[in-house]
Amino acid sequence: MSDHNNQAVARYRNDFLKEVEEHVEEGEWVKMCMQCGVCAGSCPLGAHWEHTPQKLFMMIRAGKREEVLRSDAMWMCTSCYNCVVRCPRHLPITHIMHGLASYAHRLGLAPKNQPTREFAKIFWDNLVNKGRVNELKLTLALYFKDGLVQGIKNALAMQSIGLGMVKAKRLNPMEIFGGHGLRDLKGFQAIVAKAREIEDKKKGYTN
Amino acid sequence: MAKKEYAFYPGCSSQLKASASNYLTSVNSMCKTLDVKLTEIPDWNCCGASIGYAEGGELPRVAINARNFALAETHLPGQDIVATCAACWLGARESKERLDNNSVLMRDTNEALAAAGLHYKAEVNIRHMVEVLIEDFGFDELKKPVKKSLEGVKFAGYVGCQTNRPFGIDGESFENPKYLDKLVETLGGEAVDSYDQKVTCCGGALAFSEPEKSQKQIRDIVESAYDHGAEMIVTPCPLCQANVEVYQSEINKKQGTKFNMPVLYYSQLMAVAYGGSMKDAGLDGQLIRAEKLNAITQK
Amino acid sequence: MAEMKTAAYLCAGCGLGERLDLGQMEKIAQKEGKMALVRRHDFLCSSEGVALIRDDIEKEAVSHVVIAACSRRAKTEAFDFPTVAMSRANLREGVIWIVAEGAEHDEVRQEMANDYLRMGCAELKKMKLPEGNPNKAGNKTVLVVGAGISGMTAALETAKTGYEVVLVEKSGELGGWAAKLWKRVPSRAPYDKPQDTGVAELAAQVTSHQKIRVHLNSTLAETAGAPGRFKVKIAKESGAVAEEEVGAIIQASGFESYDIAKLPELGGGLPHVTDQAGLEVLAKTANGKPIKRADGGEIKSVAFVQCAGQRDDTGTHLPYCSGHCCATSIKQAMYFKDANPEVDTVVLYTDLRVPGMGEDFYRSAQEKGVIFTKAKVSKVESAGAASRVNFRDLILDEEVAMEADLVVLATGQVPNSGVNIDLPDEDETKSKQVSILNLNYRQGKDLPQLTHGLTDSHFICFPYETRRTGIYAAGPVRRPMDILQATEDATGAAMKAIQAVENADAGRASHPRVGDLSYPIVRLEGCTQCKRCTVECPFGAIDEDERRFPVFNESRCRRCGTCMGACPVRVISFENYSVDTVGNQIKAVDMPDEFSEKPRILILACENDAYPALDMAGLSRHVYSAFVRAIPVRCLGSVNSIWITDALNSGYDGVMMMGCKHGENYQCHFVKGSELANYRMSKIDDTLKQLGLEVERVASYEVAITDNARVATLINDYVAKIVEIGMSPMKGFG
Amino acid sequence: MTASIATSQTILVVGGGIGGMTAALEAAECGKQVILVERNPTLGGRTALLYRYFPKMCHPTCGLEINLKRLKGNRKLRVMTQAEVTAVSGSAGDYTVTLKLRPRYVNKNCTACGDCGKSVAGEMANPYDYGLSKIKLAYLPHAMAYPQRYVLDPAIIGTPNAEKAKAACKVGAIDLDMKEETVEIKVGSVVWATGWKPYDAAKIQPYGYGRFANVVTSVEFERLADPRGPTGGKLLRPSDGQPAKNIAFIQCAGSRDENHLRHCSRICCMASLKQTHYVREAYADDAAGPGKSTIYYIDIRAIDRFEDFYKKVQEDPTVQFVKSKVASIKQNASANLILHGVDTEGYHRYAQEHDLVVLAIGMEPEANGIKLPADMLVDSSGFIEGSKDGGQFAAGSAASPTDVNRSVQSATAAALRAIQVVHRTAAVEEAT
Repeated sequence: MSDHNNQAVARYRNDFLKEVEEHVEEGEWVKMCMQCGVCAGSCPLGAHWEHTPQKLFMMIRAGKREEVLRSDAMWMCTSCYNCVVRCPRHLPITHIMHGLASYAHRLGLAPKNQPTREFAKIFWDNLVNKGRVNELKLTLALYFKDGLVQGIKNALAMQSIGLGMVKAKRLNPMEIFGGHGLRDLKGFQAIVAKAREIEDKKKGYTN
Repeated sequence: MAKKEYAFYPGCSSQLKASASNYLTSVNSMCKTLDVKLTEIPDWNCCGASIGYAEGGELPRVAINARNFALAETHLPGQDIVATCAACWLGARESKERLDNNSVLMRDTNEALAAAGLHYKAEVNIRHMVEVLIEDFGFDELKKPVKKSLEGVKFAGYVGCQTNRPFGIDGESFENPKYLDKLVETLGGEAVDSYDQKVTCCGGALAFSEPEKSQKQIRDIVESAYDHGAEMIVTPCPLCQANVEVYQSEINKKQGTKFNMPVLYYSQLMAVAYGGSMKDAGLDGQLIRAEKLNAITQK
Repeated sequence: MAEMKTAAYLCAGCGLGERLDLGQMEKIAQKEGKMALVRRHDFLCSSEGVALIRDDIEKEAVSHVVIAACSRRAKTEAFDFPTVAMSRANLREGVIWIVAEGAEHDEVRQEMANDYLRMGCAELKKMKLPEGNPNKAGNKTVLVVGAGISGMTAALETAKTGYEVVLVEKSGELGGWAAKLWKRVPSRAPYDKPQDTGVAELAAQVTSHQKIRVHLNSTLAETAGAPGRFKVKIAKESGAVAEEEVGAIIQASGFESYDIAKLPELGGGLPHVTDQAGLEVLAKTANGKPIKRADGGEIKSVAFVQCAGQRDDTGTHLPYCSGHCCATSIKQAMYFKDANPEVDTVVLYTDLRVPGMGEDFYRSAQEKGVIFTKAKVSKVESAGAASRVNFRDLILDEEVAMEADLVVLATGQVPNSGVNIDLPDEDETKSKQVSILNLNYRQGKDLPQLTHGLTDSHFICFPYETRRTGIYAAGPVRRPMDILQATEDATGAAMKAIQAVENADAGRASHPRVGDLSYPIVRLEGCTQCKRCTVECPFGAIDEDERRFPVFNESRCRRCGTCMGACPVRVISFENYSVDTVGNQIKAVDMPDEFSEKPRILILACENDAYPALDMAGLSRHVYSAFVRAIPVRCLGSVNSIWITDALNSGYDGVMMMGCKHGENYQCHFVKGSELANYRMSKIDDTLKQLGLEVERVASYEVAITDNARVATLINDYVAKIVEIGMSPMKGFG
Repeated sequence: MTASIATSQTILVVGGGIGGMTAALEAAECGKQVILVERNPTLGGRTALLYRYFPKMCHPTCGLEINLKRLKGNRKLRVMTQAEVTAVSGSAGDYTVTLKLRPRYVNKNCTACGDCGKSVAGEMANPYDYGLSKIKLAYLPHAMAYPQRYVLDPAIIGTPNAEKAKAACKVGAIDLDMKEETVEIKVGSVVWATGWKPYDAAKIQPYGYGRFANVVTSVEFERLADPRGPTGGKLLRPSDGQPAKNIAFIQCAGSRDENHLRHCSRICCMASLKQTHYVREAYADDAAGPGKSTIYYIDIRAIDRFEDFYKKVQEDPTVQFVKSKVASIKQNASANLILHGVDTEGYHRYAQEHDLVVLAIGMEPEANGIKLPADMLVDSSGFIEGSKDGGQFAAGSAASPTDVNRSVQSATAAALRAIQVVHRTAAVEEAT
């Protein structure tokens, strides 16, 4: 596929667009963009984007598969929905960004060591593990994602906040031993597994 | 006024000893005054939050939300689901809208739910606590139980993102929603209506992964509150509350600012105004103490 | 007509009674104005005041009336006496509202009012109640030239209103370009898909309508005459010539598609590059099945290149945008998507121009998967069995290329407007354009063109105003347009044509002096055959006979008076507007002597813009000098230079000419009037020098109707300048 | 009153703007009986509030003057102002139309001398300046108003102010006892020329109209540029009355937007291009240098021969084009506006400061606020397509977003369609 990127034959053909429409959450909206750029200007993290949403949509239409899926742009989304409410074509841009990120992640094309990507994975695993998010474990997992030493450093750096939270009874150090969980955790996990199975089958994910 | 009953979806952050546990405390206190009965959806699960997308994908996220709906429909029939957390409300409401408008998604979701013997019937409504307050009570009703006016305290109403977009509350504008200001005034406080960061994103979703970027957002939010003469920030969102409050010290450390702006939930203000104690209002849970409110509870 | 009996009515209302000595004015009307009846009323426009005048008209046989009250633009419903000649002395907007308040201005205010009354009386005596053009002509058949959508619509709408139609079409069938289309762009909600052209049904209705006679394979060999009495020779391909008499003409001669061969850089001439018209042929052949290339090849990808040979700023191709092509490409992309969604369609555009509800059509195309790319195409070349389109993607900011099985160039519309009559003769023959109308008019064979070969109207408010009365252009010949617009345009043109025949039948002028029953009357015995009137008439109304005398085709005339202004021997006049009606006013002013320090400035103001601006200066109470005397004229083009010399000879210290903007964006409602006036005035310097006068004593101004405050400033500045120059030495010699 | 003026061969034109006046005049000049009803106290509609037209830069009041002259001279045409259609019943060729006539409190004696205006205290926002100036409660709408008669605002009826006005009038023109009337008329055909209204700019929240003083709409900018407008033609910004010299024009303000108006309003690109001329002319002789215009756009829709006009503006070095839908506007301490967005041609992020922002506001059908007869067909934006029975038509910007030129074409066509209906009626009556 990547070879095609440089070949006029495939450029501006709809192959990648169709792939996005089929596999990316809300991907069927990409064709509706009219390139006004309001999303690009509305993003609070816009200045950090390599590509703006509207530009990503144009790249998809131009068949730039590799560049799009390897972009770290969609990982900058803070889910603030500014773009969504301003888009004159009602594109669910936030969701398309999530969808593209997810798709790139599942295909293994998303940038390695992308911090948001890693956080998102840890978050989901944390969630599936207990059915509810365990904030302490989530935090620790994050601090230690780059290894033990870095983790201790990270944790120390944020120690005052953590202690404050504990004092304010808004962080429970005992959660490390269990914490909130679902009674029917098994059922919950079965739902997640089944949903994932259905989705993976549809999208052709193998991992 | 007759007792109102709702299926309550507190969300992960509002559990005991979680980051927004004081939100829960104050909501309970507020509801007691307003004679509202909140019954937790039995065995509710996490909404997946927006950050769940990367690993979670679409169907698993929708399915876990649908699990909550199905539980509510089964155990608390006829009651609206009320969420206090912006992310929970948004995640749930978005899931519901997609399910109700997409028969394929509905079929797949119910197939997944069947794995736990559940079924979603598309009967339940999803609402935010603020919607309940405004629509089911209205400002006039909310004013009635006020015992201690918040007079003399200036609040910047910080609405944030997800309580405001894409759905919003009370037909208010996305750029300049006024319901927090109206609520503050209802309680006798002073709303800083020129506050211009009302709907700025706090960067919460990236607080962990992109700290500099999100802290830049927080700095703007706090700075503007100071600039416009606010003494406290009030918000409806636990993620906003936590981020904006928690990271002030971090920003002070890195950038030499002297931020010390209390960040409160609307429910805390109401609990105080309704005569609650510091504990009832969850004020003991503040990292940055809201001394002026503490003082009012002592009156 | 009965004896002339004059009457002057002075109004004392609106403060006139308080600010003016009406007793003095009554005497002026009697003695100087020689009015048979002079009456004063406290509130002349009241029903009582109006009844007073009406009674005099009925019982006293008053035939000529001066109303000395407010402006001729005010109280028109009250002072509505169609059976008498009437002049209005503007004492309110023209005097008391603009002269400074206070007793120190009483004298000049009174003098100004007295003069306007004198002028009103003087004008009146030279006026006649217009009786209508005696050469009126009553043929009410409408000729429609061209049987495309525009022509057929015009014909049918005219016939449906009850008028006979002659429809001339040069080809062998009805339908024009639209008949060559597979589908058309939608014209109704929900604007989401191509729609049947409806051409066949329209043609069937035209063919079967009892009031429409169709001449196929025919062109106009000659068009002569005027509204209500056009005579046309219709030449058949066979050589036969039919003659028809018609009352008005609608020219719906359409367009040609810009020649794709002129666009080699965009692949014009390559086998798999076509224009939009070419694609319609392929689509018709496919008849709803997947479209194939001309060589029968399968099409999996199509690129549409917008603005091909249009919006060109190099001077090589069409400079304008043809308006419809974006929507047409969208429609054509849908041909492919509707037959097979797997075909890739890309529209390469710089500005996507689908105004109005076209936005829905655009959205619908996106929903169907048509891809839109903001791009500037540089080159289209052959690439094996396909074509390669090289372009700059303006969003991605890079030079790229794509390949497509078929490339469609959105080329523009070139109007079939016939001969450009404004080109010198030798250029005209070179241009090889064939005349559409073959008018035998002195000023040329076809409608004058506005720009880029288009016969559009120059007027925003009056889109049907061509410079040939009774001949209306409709459809893409006058402006690039789509079918929806052409249909609307043709219906409007039918309305105008019907109006033209009705006006001709009644002997009335048409727009903008619609209803005017006056018409140019020429004293041929005084004519020197100088041809100025025939050359300068903005509407080509005047021809020449075999002895080279002017022939006034009254129903072609718009009554602007440009001919009257042009005539060096002053033999052209209107019953109620002539060299004398204005000349007499100029001379009626009481001229103070050289030592009075009271200069007199004559203002000749266009009655449509400058005069209302003066009026509204009054309404807004902008104060200006009481030394001016303003006379409204139909158009500055009607100003005869004798008025200027008469004024200077009789001691006026200056003349201000106030007319509309001229030049490219002229605002003159008679097209060339203000321009001609400007030209003529540029020659007046010699006259001034002969008289030993400073050139500043005649000044021309472009005044817009919005210049309410500005006219006051202009006047005051000019008066100051005249004071500086000094009084005219001509006083007392007049 | 009803019986004498109307038969089923009469054409009713609803709306007295350029479209309605044209439809009425074209039909009347063809010899038809026409009634022209206008909701406001004056004819002229929105075009009377424009300073100049594109692409000629000529003055709308010039055409209005001609049309008024045509109208004054035509006996077939009857004008009713302050008249609103409240119901239409019947069918093509035989409609009964109910009109609500609001009182003017000034009768035809009025000479527009202005004494009443001078006498009354109190002012209101001048609707003929889009509220940018004040007008007395006894007023002449504007210099070109027709009928040229004063109006009393209903707010002063029953107050001493009204009595003052009455006392000031020397010609007995003020009649405080006028009442609202309802009349029925019989007409054969109806032309709806109800026109358009500017989209409510406050709804476009990111642009801060209503919150930021120096964000104005394009129609308001016309008033600022007009020498007869609130600033005497100077481009002064509302916040502090200082000259605006660095002006942003934001295209598609409300148009082409699913959140607001779905359609493209057609005129706005040309209107902004035109308004850059105002900026250039306003500072042509300014020693401090020329004014600057920046146009933020998605597509410049200068269709057909308007392209010439666009090209000329492009050649002007004081005008800049940025291909971007502005995302949001913030106001700074000096009441300047910071426009945030991204130029999508290539991707250039900007935070551009301007001293005035003009929103090229979209056209919404005025009929969206009018109760139309039940069988009227309208499109998804509320533009009128006509009645199902074929006896009622739309003209001008009631039918689609149009400029004046197209509006007049459309009105001319609508006049013919209306004539066809009453001709049919006449033919039927003659036959029977």
